[in-house]
Amino acid sequence: MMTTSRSTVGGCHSGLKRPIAAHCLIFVICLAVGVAAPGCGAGSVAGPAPDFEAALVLREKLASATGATEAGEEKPQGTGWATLKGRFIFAGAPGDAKPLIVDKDTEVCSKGGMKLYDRSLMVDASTKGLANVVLFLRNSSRVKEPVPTDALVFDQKSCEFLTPVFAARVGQPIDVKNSDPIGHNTNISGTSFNQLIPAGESTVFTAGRETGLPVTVTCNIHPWMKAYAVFREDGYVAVSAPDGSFTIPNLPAGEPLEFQVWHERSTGRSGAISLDQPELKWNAKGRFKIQLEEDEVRDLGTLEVPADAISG
Amino acid sequence: MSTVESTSPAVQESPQTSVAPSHSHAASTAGRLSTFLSTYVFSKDHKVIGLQFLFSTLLWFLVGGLLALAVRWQVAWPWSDVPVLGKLFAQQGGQMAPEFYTMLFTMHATVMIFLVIIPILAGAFGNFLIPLMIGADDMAFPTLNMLSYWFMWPAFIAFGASFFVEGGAASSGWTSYPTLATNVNSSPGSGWGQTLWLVGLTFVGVSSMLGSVNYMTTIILMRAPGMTMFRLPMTIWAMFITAVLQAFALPVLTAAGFMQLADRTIGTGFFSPEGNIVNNAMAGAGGGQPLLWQHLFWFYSHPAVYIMILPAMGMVSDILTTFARKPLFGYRPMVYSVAGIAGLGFIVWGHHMFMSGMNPALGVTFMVSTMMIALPSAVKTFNWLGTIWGGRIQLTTSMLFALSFVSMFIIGGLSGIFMAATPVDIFIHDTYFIVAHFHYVLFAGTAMGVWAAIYFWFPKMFGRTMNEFWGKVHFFLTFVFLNGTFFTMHILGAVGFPRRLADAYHYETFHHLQPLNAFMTYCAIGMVATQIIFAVNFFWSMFYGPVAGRNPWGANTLEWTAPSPPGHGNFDYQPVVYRGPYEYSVPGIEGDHLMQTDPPNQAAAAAAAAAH
Amino acid sequence: MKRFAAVFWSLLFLSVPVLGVATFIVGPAYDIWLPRDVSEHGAAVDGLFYFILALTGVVFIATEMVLFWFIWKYDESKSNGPGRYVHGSHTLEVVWTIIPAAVLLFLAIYQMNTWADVKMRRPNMTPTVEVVGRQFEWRLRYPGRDGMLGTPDDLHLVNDLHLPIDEDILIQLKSMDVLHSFFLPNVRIKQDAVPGMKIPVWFKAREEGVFDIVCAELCGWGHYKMKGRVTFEPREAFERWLERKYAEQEATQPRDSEMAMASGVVSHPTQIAKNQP
Amino acid sequence: MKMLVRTLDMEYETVSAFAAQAGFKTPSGDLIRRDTRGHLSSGLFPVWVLGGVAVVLLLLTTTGCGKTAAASYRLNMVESAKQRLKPEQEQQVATILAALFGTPDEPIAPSECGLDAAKLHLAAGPVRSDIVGRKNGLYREHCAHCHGVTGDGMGPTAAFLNPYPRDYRPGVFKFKSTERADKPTHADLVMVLRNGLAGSSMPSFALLSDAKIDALSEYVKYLSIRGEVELALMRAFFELDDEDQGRLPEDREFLIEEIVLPVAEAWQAAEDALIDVPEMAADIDMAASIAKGKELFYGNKANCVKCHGVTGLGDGQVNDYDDWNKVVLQAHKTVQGGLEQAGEASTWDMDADEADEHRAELAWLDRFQKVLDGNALPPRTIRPRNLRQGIYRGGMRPLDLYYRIHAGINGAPMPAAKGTVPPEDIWHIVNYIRSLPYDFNGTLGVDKPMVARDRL
Repeated sequence: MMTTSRSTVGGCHSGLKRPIAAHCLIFVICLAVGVAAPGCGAGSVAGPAPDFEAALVLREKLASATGATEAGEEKPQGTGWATLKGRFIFAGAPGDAKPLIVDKDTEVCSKGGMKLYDRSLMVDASTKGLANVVLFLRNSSRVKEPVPTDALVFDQKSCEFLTPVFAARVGQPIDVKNSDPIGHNTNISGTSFNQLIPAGESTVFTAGRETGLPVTVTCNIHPWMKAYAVFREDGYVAVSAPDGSFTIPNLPAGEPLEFQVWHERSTGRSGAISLDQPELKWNAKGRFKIQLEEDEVRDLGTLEVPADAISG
Repeated sequence: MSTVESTSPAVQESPQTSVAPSHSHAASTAGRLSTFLSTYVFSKDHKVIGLQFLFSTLLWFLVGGLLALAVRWQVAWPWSDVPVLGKLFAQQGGQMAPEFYTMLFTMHATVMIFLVIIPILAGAFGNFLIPLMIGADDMAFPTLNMLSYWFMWPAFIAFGASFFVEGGAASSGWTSYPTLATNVNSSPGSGWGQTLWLVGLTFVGVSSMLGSVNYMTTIILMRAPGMTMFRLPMTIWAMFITAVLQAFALPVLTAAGFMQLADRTIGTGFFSPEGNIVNNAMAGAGGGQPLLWQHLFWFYSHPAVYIMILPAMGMVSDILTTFARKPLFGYRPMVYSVAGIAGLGFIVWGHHMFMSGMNPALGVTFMVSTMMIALPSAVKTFNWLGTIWGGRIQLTTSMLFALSFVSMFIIGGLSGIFMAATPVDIFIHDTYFIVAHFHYVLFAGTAMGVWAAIYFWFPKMFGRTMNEFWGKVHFFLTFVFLNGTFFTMHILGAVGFPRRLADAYHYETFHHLQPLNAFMTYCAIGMVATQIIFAVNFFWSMFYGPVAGRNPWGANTLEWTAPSPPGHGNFDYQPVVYRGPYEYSVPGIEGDHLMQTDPPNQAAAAAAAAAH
Repeated sequence: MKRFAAVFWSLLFLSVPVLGVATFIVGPAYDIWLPRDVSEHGAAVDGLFYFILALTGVVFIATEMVLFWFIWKYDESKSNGPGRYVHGSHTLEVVWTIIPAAVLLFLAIYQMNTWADVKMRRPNMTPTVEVVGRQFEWRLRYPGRDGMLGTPDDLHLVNDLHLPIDEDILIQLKSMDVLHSFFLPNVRIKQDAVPGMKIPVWFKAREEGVFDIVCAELCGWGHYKMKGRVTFEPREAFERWLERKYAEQEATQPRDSEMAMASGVVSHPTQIAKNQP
Repeated sequence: MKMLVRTLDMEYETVSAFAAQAGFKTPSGDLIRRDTRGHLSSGLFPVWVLGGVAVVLLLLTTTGCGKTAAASYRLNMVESAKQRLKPEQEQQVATILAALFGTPDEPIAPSECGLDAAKLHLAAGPVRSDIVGRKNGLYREHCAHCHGVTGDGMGPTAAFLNPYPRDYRPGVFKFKSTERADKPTHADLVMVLRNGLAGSSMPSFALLSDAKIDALSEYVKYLSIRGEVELALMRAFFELDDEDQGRLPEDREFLIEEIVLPVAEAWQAAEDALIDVPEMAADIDMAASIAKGKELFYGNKANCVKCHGVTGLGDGQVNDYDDWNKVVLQAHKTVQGGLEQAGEASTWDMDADEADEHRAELAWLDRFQKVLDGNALPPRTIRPRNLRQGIYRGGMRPLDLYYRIHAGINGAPMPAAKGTVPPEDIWHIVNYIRSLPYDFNGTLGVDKPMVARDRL
């Protein structure tokens, strides 16, 4: 009797165990999959955690060190002044400039079917000169010219900034003009300058500090308007002319100089132009080193910017 | 067990042909697999389906309970470092974000209501018990029955997966009121989470619908010879009425669900008014009315409240009579009151909306009907008391749970009257008072009833009885922690402590309530921990419990004439019914009860005549 | 031994009514009870609450005691013979159907009047203030001097509601985005704000004080932080406050608003409503 | 019939059962095998269950009750990727920041910043929920879930808000009483906390005590300064000379004087860089002023119409971005462009180090893409304010509107009228704007007031 009963029970048990097992398992699997799923999703990239021991040490160091700065090794001081010149040309084919989409104030901005073109890459057809390359001295030990007090005019006409790239000295007044019959605003990024310029009026802007690499100048009312500005303490900065030529006079002579080269469309990091010029130690950050003799006028000749250095 | 002897030894323990396994031996592995699938996974046997429902729902019960704990944690110690979950918010220093909290309580309610209570009553016990108790060998539509289970799986997956989609699971409350739920931009969980929620809801609806059709047909058409409607046990009556309720209420919710889905996905405007802007994003077409959803939703969800309690009432009635060794007190009034609850259940939905901006005049009518629906519940309670009066009470675990069901249902029922009284509802609406109320009905009520039923029918399910000692420990701890958690919510509500607040303590009115909430959370943790005892007892007894006979409790109803567990086809002989289900302590017979199948008996007849 | 078990269990069930009642006694002792009520209709609401509490309390205690008594008395270990063989009693059924029915109906009718006062008998006046629920703040709009909403002299504020006492107040309740619920625990007022609807809310405050405005309808992730504050003060103080706020809103000079700020916003109210049983 | 069959079954079963007991092999042999199999697995199964329970408990006790990792600051990965910092360089930045500004739980600041340590302590750290007494961790209770523990505007809730919560790290704040280029004053921050930003998700915290608002403002300043220093440090790598070997000098001269001081001074300078607001003429004829304002609004001088639209509904210029969104937008362009270019280039016609360079480039672009997806919110356009609703983020006082028009809105496209539009004209515009939400029939008076279109 007992066996039969147990056999029955056992038999039917094997019947009822599987649903249990099946269910627990299926269920667990579903949950597991669910848990795994978000893991595959785009998680945030975690940077390295701070090294707290080192942090504490550094905190001590900063606390102990007085305001007095430990004397850095003296940079070799030269005397007199020199000039640097050269010419950028573009090896590739520039292609023809794209027309900009002008959808506002067309009665002014595209008067008589006039078109505005993208000016981010300007190459002189005959000389292949590459315009609007910015070149400036990174650190200067001395400056010859004082900051000019006469305003540098930065004008906009028929919904276009007249100068695609302009350089100014810190503290030099810039007369931001609007020669259009309509209102504009001029928004110089990184400087918090964003000013309404009524038709035919102007306002004065004075850069408070250096910008490092050039910054964008835009007009929020007319989104297609764009230019670049670079502000330097010592005005040792040049923007290459339509034929690609540039000249920086009055550079401190007799000491190592380091220049930064930049172009709007450069594929280098943050727009740096780096050329293959070993003797100038031209590096990937778009910098080259040079030393000039007193009253020397150094001509770097034609500096060829390869096609793939400019984004298509 | 003095009662075991009373079952006739002739039929004791006759083994069953359990069809599938015998096949599975002859067959190849592949064949074995297919038989395995057809027998245990895609089985059409109502018992296997019932157990499938049981296990799935119990697992979700675990999930829902853990969600509840997370909610309680935040309520008791807001913004503090959360155990386990804290790992998810390491960057936040382990504190949960408010939208995560809203997601937690939304999904706690959703899981508990749609994936636990409704399916465990109708699905698990309905399936397992109906054919057995009416003497049928299976459901009317076995395939439909199977589908009703497998339609739950898309719902399981939808709800389960919604935790991991962008923005997390639905977080606009289980009522998902517009425009919070309809406007995709109104909260993180109103994105994919809400959509999945609606999808899951639809599948639960379909599943219940298939089930209810099946139950009605089966109960009407497949009763054993002699089993008249008024010889049906209360369980079956309750299941029958429940099925009717579902059949008539569900379509409304399903339709409403699709309307909300349309509002969210194709820009219709059933529920959002003209130019409704949330989080600076425009809603769809507009021209809709947020209250419409509330009406549609509660038109289903109020009957659903009874869908969630009636079967428990039925099962408790049967358990009480069995262990009181006494006929059910007022069988017919009980039946009528169930029917009455069902009827009134359709015209009281508005009492969820007294403060919703619905016309106050409507509030008055709904108040009256709501007051009236308290009546049948009262009648049932009195009859239960009448049933144990003068009985010969055997305090088994199952009986203890059944008694606690009565005790707790009294509390839940009475606290309902506060909400029904519109002026009082002005103050306690959406406070912890209502939380206490429905937890007393649904947890302290239904869940206790379910435990009673599990302990009671476990032998029939697995052929072995659960461990009584650990069963009682489980009962005691659950009972204590349960009241510790939920009774205190009443006075919390009396202060006006609102529901669904991630941190209420910055209100001067409530800031002194934190210690009380901490106490409740401790109890809640204890309550969930206690269920480990149950889980172990459950699985252990399934294999090592003492072997039960066909009728370990000496009960009367038909399932106890079948073997434990019944094989395919349930009965080894066609049961014939001669009397009602509650013939206990019949004077002048040997043994103290007459099963429904026992042949006619003079003494019994005489006693019955005398009694009436 | 079995008897001991039975005693134990019946006492467990006895503990329900005992501790239940105890809770409702201890709660108030620790301020865990109805918050102080300063409204005119509040008394009626609380009265009903207490009435129902008493009624249900009696039923609760009675039924639970009966349950306990039956378990104690009719446990099989006391072996007082077999169970009674009764199938019910028609008279009893009738009795315990009729009596509750009567009581419940009485309850329903008894409180209609209060309900009507709070929600149906709207005072005939222009709104004192417009309250607009928005994720997650209460935006307030006072009509200003001309008494008309929607004119340039409206006063716009957030979360800081001031109202005069001892006079009818009509609030025009709106919602910008999702459902909110305007809940004044100390005024026994609660009303959902529904997008697309203008819902009137009225009451009369009897006492001065500073109280919470709570959002009682889930309105999104920030539901919990949708906290407002209502200050009830005499008419003239209220007027003065309005003037000051208006001055601040119209400020054309920093100093104006500084002045207003200094005298104006009560950032941490000194007299916060303590809950008194 | 059915009944008969069943009885037969039963008999067969009983017989075979007896046979089984007696050890005979039954024709089908079901029972015996079923029996053994049943018992084998029944022996294993509970072990599995109990094992499961044990594992769960273990999980709860170990991971659960152990404290989770302390909150940490996130590095500005977008800037780091933009500057192509190497891991060791990121490490250095993180370490320097930890040295200068501590952790979210113990914030400190160089004395040069002039921040009040007590206030920071009140605002920082985890929420310590002592309900009756003072409450610490204010920032994490009220702000962190939107603005992020780091103040990067990327808390868990941020992605769903429109507009996004402010990222403090660039140190740019929109609504202030100072000139466009200047920092906000402490009072400005307090103002925003008090009134919230109408029309955005920034709620009003007016009900917090003065002390708490004060502490929070101080903490916002702290996070902002910290973020600006972080940016400065990361950008400094580009300015390094070759002989520095890509490592920032860790001395006072560089860290404090060059990096921290400029930031700190800017914040201190703000306190007395207030815009001085000229009186609006007391006897101003409102109607005339509004008319004048309208003229300016549409005219070429103030030119408001160009962005705020002919109807004033803010539909004139709908596809412009805030500066911080422009940064992300630009980064996306860079990555896309880079990937295209890299796609064109083929490694066949490269020599070894060119190929390495190429691979390095690709790796960088790939990481950058990941950073943009995971550490930045997708850019959202900023629309000009709809002036018909009477909802002004920076406050509705005439004074606030004057500030906005005079100085523009820093970080947003809104330009400054200062210098080119005379103050009295600005007042006219203010009056006109304040009339926009109402139907204004040209004349005013008690009998015919302006009436609002229903706003909500």
